[in-house]
Amino acid sequence: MKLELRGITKRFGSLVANDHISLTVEPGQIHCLLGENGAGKSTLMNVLYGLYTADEGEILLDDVVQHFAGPGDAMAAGIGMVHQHFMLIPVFTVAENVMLGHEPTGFAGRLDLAAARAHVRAVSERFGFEIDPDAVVGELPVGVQQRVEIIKALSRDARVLVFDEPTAVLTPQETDELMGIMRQLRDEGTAIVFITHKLREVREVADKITVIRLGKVVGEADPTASNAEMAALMVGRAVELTVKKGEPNLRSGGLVVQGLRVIDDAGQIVINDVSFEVRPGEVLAIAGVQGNGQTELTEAIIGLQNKATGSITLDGEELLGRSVQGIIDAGVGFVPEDRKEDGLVGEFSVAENLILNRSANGAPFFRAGTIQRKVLDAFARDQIDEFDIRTQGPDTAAGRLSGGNQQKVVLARELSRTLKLFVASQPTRGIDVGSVEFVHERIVQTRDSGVPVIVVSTELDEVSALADRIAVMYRGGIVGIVAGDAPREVLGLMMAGELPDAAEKEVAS
Amino acid sequence: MSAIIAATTAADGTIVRETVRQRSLKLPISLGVVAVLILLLALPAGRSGTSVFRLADRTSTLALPDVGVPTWQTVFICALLLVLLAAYATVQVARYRRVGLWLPIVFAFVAVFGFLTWSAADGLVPVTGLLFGAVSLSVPLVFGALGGVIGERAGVVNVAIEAQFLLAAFSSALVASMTGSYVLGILAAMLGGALVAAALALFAIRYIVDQVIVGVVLNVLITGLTSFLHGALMRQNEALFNTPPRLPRIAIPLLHDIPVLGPVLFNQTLIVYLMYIAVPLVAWALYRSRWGLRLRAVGEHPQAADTVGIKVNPTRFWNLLLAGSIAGIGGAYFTLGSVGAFDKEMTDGLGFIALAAVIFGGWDPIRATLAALLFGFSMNLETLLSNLGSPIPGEFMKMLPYVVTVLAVVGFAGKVRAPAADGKPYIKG
Amino acid sequence: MSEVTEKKQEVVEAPRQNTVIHDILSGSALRAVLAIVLAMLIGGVLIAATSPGVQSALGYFFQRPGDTFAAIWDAVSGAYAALFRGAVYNYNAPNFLRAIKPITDTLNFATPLIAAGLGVALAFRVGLFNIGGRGQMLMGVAAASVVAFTVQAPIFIHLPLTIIAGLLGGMIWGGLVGFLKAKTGAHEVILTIMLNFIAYYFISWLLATPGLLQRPGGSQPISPPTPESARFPLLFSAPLTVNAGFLVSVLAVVFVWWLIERSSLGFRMRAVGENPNAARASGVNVGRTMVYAMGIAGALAGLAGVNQMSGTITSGFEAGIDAGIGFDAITVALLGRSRAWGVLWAGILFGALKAGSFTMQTSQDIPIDIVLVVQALIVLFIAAPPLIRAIFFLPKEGAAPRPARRAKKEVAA
Amino acid sequence: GQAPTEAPDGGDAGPAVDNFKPCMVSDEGGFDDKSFNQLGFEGLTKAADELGVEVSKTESKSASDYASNLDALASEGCTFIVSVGFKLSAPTIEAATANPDIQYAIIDDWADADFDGKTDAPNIKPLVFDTAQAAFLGGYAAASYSESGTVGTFGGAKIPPVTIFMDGFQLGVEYFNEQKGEDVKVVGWDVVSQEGQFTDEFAANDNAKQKAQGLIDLDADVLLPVGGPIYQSAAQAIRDSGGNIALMGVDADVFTTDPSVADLLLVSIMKGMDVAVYDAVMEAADDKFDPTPFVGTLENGGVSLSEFHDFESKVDPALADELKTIQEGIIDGSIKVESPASP
Ligand SMILES: Nc1ncnc2c1ncn2[C@@H]1O[C@H](COP(=O)(O)OP(=O)(O)OP(=O)(O)O)[C@@H](O)[C@H]1O
Ligand SMILES: Nc1ncnc2c1ncn2[C@@H]1O[C@H](COP(=O)(O)OP(=O)(O)OP(=O)(O)O)[C@@H](O)[C@H]1O
Ligand SMILES: [Mg+2]
Ligand SMILES: [Mg+2]
Repeated sequence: MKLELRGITKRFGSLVANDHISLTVEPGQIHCLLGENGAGKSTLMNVLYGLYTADEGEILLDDVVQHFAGPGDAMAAGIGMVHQHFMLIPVFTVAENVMLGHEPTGFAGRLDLAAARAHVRAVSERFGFEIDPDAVVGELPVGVQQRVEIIKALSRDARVLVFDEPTAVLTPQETDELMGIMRQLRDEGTAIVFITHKLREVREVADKITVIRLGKVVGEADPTASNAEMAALMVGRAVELTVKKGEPNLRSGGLVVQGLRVIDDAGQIVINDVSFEVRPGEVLAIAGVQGNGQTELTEAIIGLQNKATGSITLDGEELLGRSVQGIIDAGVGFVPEDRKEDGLVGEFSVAENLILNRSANGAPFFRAGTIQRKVLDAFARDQIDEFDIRTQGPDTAAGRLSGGNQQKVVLARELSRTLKLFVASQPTRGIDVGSVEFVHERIVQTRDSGVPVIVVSTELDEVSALADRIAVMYRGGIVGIVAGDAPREVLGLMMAGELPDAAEKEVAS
Repeated sequence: MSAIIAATTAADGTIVRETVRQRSLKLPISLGVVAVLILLLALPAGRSGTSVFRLADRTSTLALPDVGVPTWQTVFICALLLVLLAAYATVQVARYRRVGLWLPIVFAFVAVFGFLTWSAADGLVPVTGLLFGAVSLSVPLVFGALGGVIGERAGVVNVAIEAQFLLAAFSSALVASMTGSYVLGILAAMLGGALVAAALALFAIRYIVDQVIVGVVLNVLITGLTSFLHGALMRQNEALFNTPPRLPRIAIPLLHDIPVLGPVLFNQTLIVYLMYIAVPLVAWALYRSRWGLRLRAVGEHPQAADTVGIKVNPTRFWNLLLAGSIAGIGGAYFTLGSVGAFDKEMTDGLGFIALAAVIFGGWDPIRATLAALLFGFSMNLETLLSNLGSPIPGEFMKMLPYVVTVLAVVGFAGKVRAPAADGKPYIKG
Repeated sequence: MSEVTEKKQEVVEAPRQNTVIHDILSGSALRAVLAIVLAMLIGGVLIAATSPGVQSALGYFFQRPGDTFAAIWDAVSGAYAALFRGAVYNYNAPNFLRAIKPITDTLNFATPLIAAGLGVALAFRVGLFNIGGRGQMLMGVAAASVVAFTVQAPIFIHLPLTIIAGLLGGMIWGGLVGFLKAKTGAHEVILTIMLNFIAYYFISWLLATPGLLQRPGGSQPISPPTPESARFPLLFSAPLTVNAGFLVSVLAVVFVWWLIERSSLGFRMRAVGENPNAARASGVNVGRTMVYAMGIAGALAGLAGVNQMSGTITSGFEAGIDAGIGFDAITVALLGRSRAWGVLWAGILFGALKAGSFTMQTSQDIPIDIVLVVQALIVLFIAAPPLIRAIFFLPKEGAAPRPARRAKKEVAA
Repeated sequence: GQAPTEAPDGGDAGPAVDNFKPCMVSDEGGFDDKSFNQLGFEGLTKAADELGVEVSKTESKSASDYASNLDALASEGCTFIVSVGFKLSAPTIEAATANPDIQYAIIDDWADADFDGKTDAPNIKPLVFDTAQAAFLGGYAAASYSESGTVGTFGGAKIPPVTIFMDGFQLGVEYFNEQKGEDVKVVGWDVVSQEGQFTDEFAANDNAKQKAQGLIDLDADVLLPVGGPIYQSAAQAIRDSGGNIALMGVDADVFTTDPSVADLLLVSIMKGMDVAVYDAVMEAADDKFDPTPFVGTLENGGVSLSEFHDFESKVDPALADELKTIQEGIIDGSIKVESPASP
């Protein structure tokens, strides 16, 4: 089926997320959408899928104008979508998730689970997955959840398929597998829209590339175009893709983690016997596919995991068993991976967020149990200047800032203290290229000032850019720790659980 | 792929994390405490005499004789049994074995029996009456809880069960009294409950007002409104507006003759039989039907539901109305099923107890029903105990159902979670 | 339900100016006035519909429609004039003092509403829904009465001791909820409902047991009169009823304002209320903060209990001394948007409705339940600005950022 | 409907008494409590109708309302205000002291907060009832009627105006046992420990019904529910149980006030609140207000036992005479009926 979007415009208040975007996807074609974070790609796809109503423009399928009142209509018209953020219900089983919305039923609306299971098995077989239809989705690893999403999208014989950043949560190997599926579908005549930031993937599968910037189509590129060309199109200027950093200047002391074991509320071992150390003056990057224990590891360091055993010492002092406040007081700075959930209080002002973890320490921000508003205001203004936080002022609610600026608030809060350890989880997730450069610079600065730094990232580019050493996590353990310049293929294999030696051998062969 | 880190296993592509076996000592400890308490009743506080359990009631056809047991000995045997059960639970937990659900149930049964025996030294325990009263007191709670479960499973917190009860009780009394038909009365009650639900839905879904606020305010509004109309309308002409016919008891042939439970369960009014249908029906439908799947989807992850073509807000709206009408049947029980006239504020906070049953029941229809029954039972137990002339002051006995609920909630809390989107409005882009 | 506060609280605005002035300027005060007017109008419809005069005039509506309108006017204006006479200024009174007495009655009724409302509001701010005002008030009374009836001391010692005991009683009962919630995760709504009943039976028992709270010499479940030295002194002379308890409630408002908006503990409480995850990650002990918050909330309800015992019902109290204030406090807190000064104004408004309802009942024979209806409608309308705007054809205020932000949160979730 | 041709003028019944305005404040039960608030109000309206004067009434919702209600009535120009119930005692004393020119009456209370045995304000007339005397007769009758040997009672709330019925009832049963050498048991109340069965609200709800059911389950075949409309719940429990169980009424002769339960009604223990209020209003209207407390007893007919009506044929034929003898014994003091709640 041929898909055509004509002059789609979508506004959120004063923000124009899509500005007269036109696009054509032929059947049997993989059409890549490229663009920075916030360029408007997901918005465009949500319009196509009937989740948003366009303010202007029209959608045509096989040259017939469509009017979608909701996703139901879009699906009926043959559009399927794998959403950027999983649209799966964690407490449902795979079969339930897949059948939701078009349930096979028996008498009195009785769900025909047998039929649903059979259907899941049939689709998985076709693409060579192995999925238990009765597994509860929330308990599956993200990579498998992604497959469930794909099964969902395919199970209604979609003729137009949208993949919105499906590879962000996959290992390189899983990514290859997915691209195989996309090719298979293309060959069967499906029209595919594929959104990604990863130029490597674009080059591999795209038949056609459209680049979007600030809600507008800024150009089309050929799959053969160079990385730099495509990046420049996306950002609107030439981009420095690497971070300048010198040799590490190692000192003694630092963080030593030994035999760390973390058990979650359900009694599962989420961190198993992890040991490593980070010396002052180096960046240890922790790589791995999302959900392999990175979150729990950082949380254990900051004291958020209460069932942790083993030992975590900082400059010889034991941290394990202390309260979060105690660990903060010991000089640990922490950027949580989900800034909205754990990093900021959205309703609080920027100023208040800047002292969120200092309320227990009194002066200078608190005296006699009372906030010192003048001191706070001055401090906030300084930080806003120093970190270039784009806000109307210190009193603006942090929730109103853009993602990048929210991240800067968190960074400013942590880096304005004297630190003995800095832990940053996904420090640049969802922020624009300009801000990424800034954040990376600050991280390197911190390292150079003699603080041990841990950076957790799922982006191999970021890991390679920042790391002095790289620890790869897989299923709650550390597969191995390799040098910062380890080739990405090796890292990719390690992320799938292969030991470093085996991975290197395999890459070499 | 070759070497894989130990300690985790991969089966059919999914990762099975190794699980640490954990021991929770909550259960053995609480069982132990109860066992010791009953043991105290047997030994230092032992009462001699005979405790009589009456298994038949006046309407039973099959007249079972009263069963008399020697008080002290029976309590002692019960206490021993309890100690054994508690010990067994401790051993199981110490060996990291799971303790089946049967154990707490058997334990509770023996403990209650022992306690009743002790209380009824030289007295009489009318078993049928005790259970019958418990069922009767639970009926509105069960309906309220069912309504609450449905609403919250769809993602709308319903603090307004009390208001639904009240308006339903009011409208059923009014309509049944004016038409002389209790069927119309029940329908009016459902309409009354649905009306409150519609107001809740309007403000919660359309105007995105915090659902707890709407609920609380609706309670106040309906309390005021029904009291006002009771004073300004019903009281002016009680005969016309407030003398509804009462639901007749219908004894189900054969079933009614089952000893002990027959008269308790099968000599009831229409509303109670509706309850027998409603509970399993809702429980089945919630987990096994298309309706239930979509309902839960909307309450767990509305956007995911939206992406598969389920209209979130209409789903919520209609299910709230359904929930309101179910709670409304519970409201009708106050007037048609039980007393036969509306009185201002007659629901007396039971809507909140129903809400407690929803939460305590972990948003599950069956468990919520059990929670409601537990509450009804402890309320009726209080009646029995004060009739038996217990040495404890009456006020403390009256605390019993509430204390039991607190202990139960504290003991079981944390094991269940609310629907993920419960209380969160859904707004489309 | 854990979302309770999140939606309720306004973004903490730059509290540069006085919030009140800010509110008036920002138009939310206008909305409040419109909401009150609308609620009174609907109340008027109910009054008219059930008025015997209107009903009989309606009987011959087509012959003389004017009568119906006159009857409606009589019923509604009579009712609200009575409300005004009972709550603000009695223009029929024989002398000036009696004429202004109603406004002091209003403040008198507002006193416990404000204190208990603060308790509910404070709990809201940490994200807890405190329906336990009743139990906390009763336990406050129970504790305060021990001091009031056993201690003998001059008023400047006895009264403060009584107040402190009341605060402690409420604090224990409220703190217990926080403790159980923090330790076991039990739902505070269930806990507070159950503890209300338990407290009620507890104080009933105290009152029914000779030698405890029961008035000696009788067998009625009623306490002896509050000793003179444990009472709040009247602020003015005889017919004017407002007592020093009102000043204490105002002090409580100032304290709670400072606590929530300015103190470091309040900073942590708000953080827990707005985003417990971020608070935890920032070193706040969430459980402990909840215990503190519920303890203080309980103490405030306990103060409301003392207000009742040492201010309103000084001649001996029964188990119903809470007089439903624990529940009214919820609407007060909601109307006051969980902010200290908002609670003060909301408490005074509801106090006025309460004070006026007696005159409305005696002179117009209108069931006082109408006041509940009006109160509920006010809160409902204020909570739904779009509704008020639609009804009064008001323009949209600014960019209405709230729903937009919410939408984004949902979509991005 | 028909439009009135001209405005009706007032004063169509009885001679209006100038500037006399009788008023009443209820306690939380409200005037439709089918119990003492309602009965008292009936007495008030009866008197007002005969006098051709307007009345004002106001209901209390909670304890903090009493004073305000009394105050509002004073402002409305009431000249004679009746407070219903002991809960209003202190507020009534305060109001009476503040308004010496208004006359007050209070039901079920001596208005004696300082326990000096005297009413605390000269313008309050207490209307109290030694209900235990009549309840004693009722207990005797119940014991005589009972076949199962068990009679039951439960109350709306554990307050003296309620427990006094239960005390008298039990004492009457015990007197019967003493006289006849039988062993009729009372369930639901114990006069010694003063503990028993209460619904805690004067509402005819399921709770009350279960209380009655609990007594029936213990074999009680005569039920005395004390407290407003809860007798309706008891009647339903009786009908549901299908047994041959008799109901007893309180306050008024329920046989006449509520015919729907007449077929169950053994007898009623009457407490003449309506009459007492009526008399007090008439006295005051006649400018003969007399603050001397009125104490309703068997002797002055303030409390009494009703007729047996339909049960006449079912009770022991000798019962009527026995009751008469006992009544005389109580009046002349040879039989002592002492309840802790006696006035
Ligand atoms: N529901 C919404 N309300 C308001 N603004 C929105 C909403 N959804 C998206 N936006 C804004 O619209 C712009 C485009 O967002 P969109 O999600 O389409 O970006 P994207 O290109 O998919 O980015 P990414 O690569 O990060 O997924 C952003 O500025 C975003 O903040
Ligand atoms: N709820 C809101 N209320 C007001 N303004 C908002 C809201 N949400 C987003 N904005 C504004 O909309 C713009 C886009 O926000 P968004 O978070 O999508 O930024 P972005 O383009 O992704 O930027 P960044 O790259 O820094 O993440 C920002 O200027 C932000 O301040
Ligand atoms: Mg962004
Ligand atoms: Mg996107």
